Amino acid sequence: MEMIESIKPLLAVLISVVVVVPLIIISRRPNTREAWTFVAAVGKFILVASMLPVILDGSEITCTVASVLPGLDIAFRVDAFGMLFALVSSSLWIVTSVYSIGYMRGLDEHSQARYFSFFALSLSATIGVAFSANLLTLYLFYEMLSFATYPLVTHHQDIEARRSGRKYLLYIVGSSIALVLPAMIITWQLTGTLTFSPAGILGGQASPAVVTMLLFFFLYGFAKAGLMPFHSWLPAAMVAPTPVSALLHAVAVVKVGVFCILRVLTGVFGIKLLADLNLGTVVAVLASITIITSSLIAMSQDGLKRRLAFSTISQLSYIILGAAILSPKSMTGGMVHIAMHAFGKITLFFCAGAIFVATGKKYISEMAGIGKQMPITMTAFFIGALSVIGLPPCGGIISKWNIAVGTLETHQAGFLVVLLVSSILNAAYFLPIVYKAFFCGPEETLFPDKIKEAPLWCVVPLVVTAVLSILMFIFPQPFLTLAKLSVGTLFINP
Amino acid sequence: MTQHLPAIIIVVPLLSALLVAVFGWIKKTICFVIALPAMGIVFLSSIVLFYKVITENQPIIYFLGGWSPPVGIAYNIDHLSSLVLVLISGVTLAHLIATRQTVIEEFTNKVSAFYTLYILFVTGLMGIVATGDAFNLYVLLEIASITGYAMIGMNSGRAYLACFNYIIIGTIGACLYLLGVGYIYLVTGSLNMLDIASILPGLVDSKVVPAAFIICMVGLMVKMGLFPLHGWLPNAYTYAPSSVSTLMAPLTTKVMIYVMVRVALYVFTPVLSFSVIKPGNGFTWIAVAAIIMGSLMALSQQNIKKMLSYIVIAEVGYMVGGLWLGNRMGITGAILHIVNDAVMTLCIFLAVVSFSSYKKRDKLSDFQGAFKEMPVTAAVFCVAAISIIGVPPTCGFFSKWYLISGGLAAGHYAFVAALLFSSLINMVLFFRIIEIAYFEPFSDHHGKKHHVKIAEASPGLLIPLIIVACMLIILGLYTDELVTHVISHAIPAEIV
Amino acid sequence: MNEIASFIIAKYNYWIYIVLMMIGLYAMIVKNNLVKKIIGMNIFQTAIILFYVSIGTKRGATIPIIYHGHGDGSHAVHATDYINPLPHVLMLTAIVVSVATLGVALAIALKVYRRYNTLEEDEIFTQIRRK
Amino acid sequence: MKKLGLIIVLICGSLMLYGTIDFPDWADPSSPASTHLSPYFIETAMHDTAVPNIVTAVLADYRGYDTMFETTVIFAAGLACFFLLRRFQRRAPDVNLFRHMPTGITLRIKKGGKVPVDSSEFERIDSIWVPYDLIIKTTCRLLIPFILLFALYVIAHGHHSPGGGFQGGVILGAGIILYAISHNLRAAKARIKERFDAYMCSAGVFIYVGTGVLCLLMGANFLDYSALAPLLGTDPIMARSHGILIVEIGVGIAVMAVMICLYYNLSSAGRQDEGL
Repeated sequence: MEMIESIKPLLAVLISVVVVVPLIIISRRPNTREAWTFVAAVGKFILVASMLPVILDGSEITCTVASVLPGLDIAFRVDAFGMLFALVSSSLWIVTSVYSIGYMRGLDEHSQARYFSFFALSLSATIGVAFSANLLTLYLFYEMLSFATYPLVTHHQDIEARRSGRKYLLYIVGSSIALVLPAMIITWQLTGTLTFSPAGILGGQASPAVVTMLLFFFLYGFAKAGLMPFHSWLPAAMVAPTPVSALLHAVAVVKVGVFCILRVLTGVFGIKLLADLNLGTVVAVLASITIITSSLIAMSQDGLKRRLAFSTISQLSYIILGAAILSPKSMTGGMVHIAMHAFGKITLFFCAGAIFVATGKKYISEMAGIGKQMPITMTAFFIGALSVIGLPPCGGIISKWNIAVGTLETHQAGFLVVLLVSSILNAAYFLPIVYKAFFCGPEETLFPDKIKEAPLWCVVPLVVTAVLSILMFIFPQPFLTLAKLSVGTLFINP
Repeated sequence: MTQHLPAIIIVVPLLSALLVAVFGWIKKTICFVIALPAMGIVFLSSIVLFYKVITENQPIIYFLGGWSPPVGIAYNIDHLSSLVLVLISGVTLAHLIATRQTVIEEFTNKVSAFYTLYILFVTGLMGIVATGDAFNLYVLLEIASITGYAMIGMNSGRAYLACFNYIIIGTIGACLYLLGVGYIYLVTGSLNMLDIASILPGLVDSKVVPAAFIICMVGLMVKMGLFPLHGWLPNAYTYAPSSVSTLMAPLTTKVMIYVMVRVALYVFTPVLSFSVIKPGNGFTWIAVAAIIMGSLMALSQQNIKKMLSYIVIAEVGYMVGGLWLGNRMGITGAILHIVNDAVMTLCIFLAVVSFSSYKKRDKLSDFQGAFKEMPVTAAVFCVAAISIIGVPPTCGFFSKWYLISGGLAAGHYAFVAALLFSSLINMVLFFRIIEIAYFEPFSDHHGKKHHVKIAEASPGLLIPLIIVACMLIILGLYTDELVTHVISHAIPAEIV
Repeated sequence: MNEIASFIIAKYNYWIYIVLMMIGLYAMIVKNNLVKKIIGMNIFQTAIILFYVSIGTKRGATIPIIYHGHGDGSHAVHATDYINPLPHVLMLTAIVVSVATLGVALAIALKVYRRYNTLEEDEIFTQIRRK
Repeated sequence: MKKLGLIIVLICGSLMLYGTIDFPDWADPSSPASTHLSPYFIETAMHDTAVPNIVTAVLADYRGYDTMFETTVIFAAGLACFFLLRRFQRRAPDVNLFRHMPTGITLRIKKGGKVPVDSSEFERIDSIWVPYDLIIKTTCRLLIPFILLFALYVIAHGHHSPGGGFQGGVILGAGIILYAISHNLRAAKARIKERFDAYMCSAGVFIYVGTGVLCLLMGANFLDYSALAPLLGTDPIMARSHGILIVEIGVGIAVMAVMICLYYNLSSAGRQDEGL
């Protein structure tokens, strides 16, 4: 495997930090300001995409920024898995920027300059996590993301926002300081390094008890992954403006949590160690509990965004489950699910936002017959729901299929049942919404039979993501290849 | 002239203090004009000294009066002291520039006396750090203390009583240190630190040495405000004039911890401190108590300065605990935290001063709307808060990293737990303020545009504030250099 | 018994300084009146000065001023003839410091008095609490 | 509180008593304190500095740096007192007392009243005034010159007998304070004005520091008086002796001025109008 030294990862991270300066300076002129956001988003995507060919060749790109502690650097390393995640988030940022403009202007929100600045910062942190070469860098950007998203979550600055912001920080920063930080330092003390390696660094360095303890510290410390019982910040964070929920709480923030857990499982513990100590099953059981429980909770939620949030919690655990089964197939499925779920779920959130902008409705019970007023939005919603449930012709099926095959390969059919049950549950809480929106009787409908969509800025992005969800069923290769590449390095010596 | 730099860092401020005292009678504004270049020279000289020590990799020893030790007094500027010298002079310079306006407001017709005391205070601290003589240290300690008492007592209201308690308790502390030095003198006959360090290991059986050690340490603990002996600190810092507490909070306790490190490692030598007398475990437990109690007390405060004072008490626990873990990691963490905590404390106290520059903001509830009115100060405040919480890449994270590593290496899990606990409490503390400043006063959010007039502090205060905030991140990123080139040389080789 | 007595007598200077110091400490902790606290502080400092000066003494020696006549440069000086000068030097400094501290402490006490019209600590506290 | 204090004191005391077990006996000539450094001072001080009083030699030369800061401490204390207490107020006191000296009649003049101008016949007296002070005044007037003269002797003869800058300075200050007590604060302030006193404080310390800086400029280490030999026209050893005298004078001035400053401010609670 070839290592290429390049400054590109650093640039990809920094571009959206740098753009904050003009954003603040010209905060009075909205058009120029949003042009800058666009420049940053597109620039970031181009930078990330330009590294794709190299990665697909099987090489890796490295970049050491600074040496902060003896033997411990702030360094970037772009591998296939990181690339996959960076590609998803940077491409979705472009779409979300468009959507943000429509949403924020449509509702005439306050402090838009602050909103776009912190959005840019959050994306920097996300890409930073994706490209981290070691645990310290990962932790740095993880915390940066926590603080950068706080003003976004609490954008409304009212009492409810404050309460949610409190919960958000307490769970996310609290768990990372209390659990990840000591776990990281213990790892460093045991091994003398924090650099991720495909074979893991803890193997043979620590007693099983310590390894198990560290595993739990990391698993629950990265609370952004929403593993129960550290999940309740996510529904609370839904007070944020919808674009924030869409990109951050369906893609960036929560996926960062899952990404971190996957990175730690593969890069710090290593597949072999987990398999030897049978820890994969433990993680898989924990993930399964989360999957089923949160699906059940989702069914009882009336707030559309809250239902989506619980759905997200359950879907995140799919990814962890995929990794924890410890078979190449399911690992691939887990990684690809990051992408598939991202496109599907962001569509759903965009739809929720579009409904709110157009009609001001937040609750599912108020949405009977809305398909007549907003056919495009609700069609997109249907596609997104299909993707999340895991039905063709949408991308979600590909990842779920892979995970399912993995469970059979390793003779852990119990988890297959979990997958099937949860898929049924997914269908049970998504499809009635769609059904009621389109097929309710005329006496039930709450909306006039007249097409009135949300502003174009809002509708175009959700159409784009819905179309992408379908395309990814047909052309899953980019993500699938990346995931396979990554898994290939991990399972070299199983 | 460079060989005389150790004298210059003391003589220049001393002379400038006298000039301020004389010319300040004639013209008030001249005080700052004299003080600024003097502190500038001190800062530059300290940097040159620091550079020399690092490049030559050996301590600079300066014979005052031309008498070689142990007969005369010598300045012993090694890696540790040159680092702290740069820290003190840098912090002072930033503080001097930042508080120019505040001083004129707070001490209308006593500006000259204030600046004289101010410079003498800093001279005392510089001397404490530079000196290689145990008794000379006491004299300089008293200079710093007496000027400190005077500056604290200058506020109206409860400051008098706070200051009176500080005098009584501070004097006990200094006297105990003096007594400890007397004990050492009794058994060694010497006052020079290097000389004492060469004699003491031969006296391991004597009961006087542990007695001297304990007395010295208790004296220093009183002076630094370690938990059960911290009574004077919160009131003194809270009720002092803000231009004084912003200087004393970053420097006094940190310099006292420096003295503790110096006495433990270079007077009593690591052999005695960590193997023969072995107070380490007990002291670390005291530090654990300090961290927890400091954090909890901070949580119950409504006055911002008092809250910050209790955080200072908790931070003292960090450093003392790190030192007495007795391993290289912990001591590195303690020394690193001296530097980082001084800058962090300066930054957060200056930010509070800046917040109060138009409207008096003492209570937490006074911070309503502060973020809208003063966005730059708010940003700096957040950076400082994040550093105190201990989030990378700010410097607070890296010293905490070393302290936790040291705690784990020593197997002192309670200390590690206390550090993490205090980080979490700090997060609660600061986000409580940030919430008030950011959310309140509440309004209906949708569509309503807030038009709050931006009323930032003067550039004279703001620019040093921003520089200090940047330093928090720069220090964090250069931790590696600092540790490998400076701190690792500052710790005696026999400590592993 | 005899041994203990001789032990006590041989080190009597230390017992005295400790007793004195504890009196000072007691006054500082317990006394209610600020001036009494200051007096306690002074006793405390004096005890330490006494300790230092007492360790400078030497049996059969005189004060450290060398006996000499004019033009008598060859006079040999024996260290055993003169007491140790160093503690005296140090204590000159310590005395000055204690005077300085005393001055500042009195100034602060005066300010306290001017504000609260009393020097009793408990009365001051009740005044503070009343506000 | 009392019991707690007693317990603390007893614990501290017993710990300290325990610590003294290994102490050398009283006046033991072979204790480390008497054998390590002090023989060097005793045997070579005369040779090094030509000062027979070893305490002076050690104080102002070997450990001259300590002494410089000692002077600074005193300076800082005076300044601190001034800083804390001094109240500049232009407002005149409510009631002034004036005495017509030939007759001894006291006039009580309220604020805004007409103040007697002829100062040769009237003098202002303090509101808390001790009726008759002729004996005290006269005795002090006779004593003070001798006190001051003795103080100068103590400073100058510090090389050969117990004495030196601190002792002499305190006696000098005591002379002035005696004058202030026997007359009143305004009389003393008429002789030594506040500003002049402040300058003296600074000047005293400045003499000390300046001597050190002069040594620095002559190329030697700070406070190495032997470098002053070319300026003083003597050999380096005598230069040390003279250097010690110079700094002792500086100390004397500073201590005197600070004593006066402390008295002025403490006795009048910072108003410097009526004392005690």
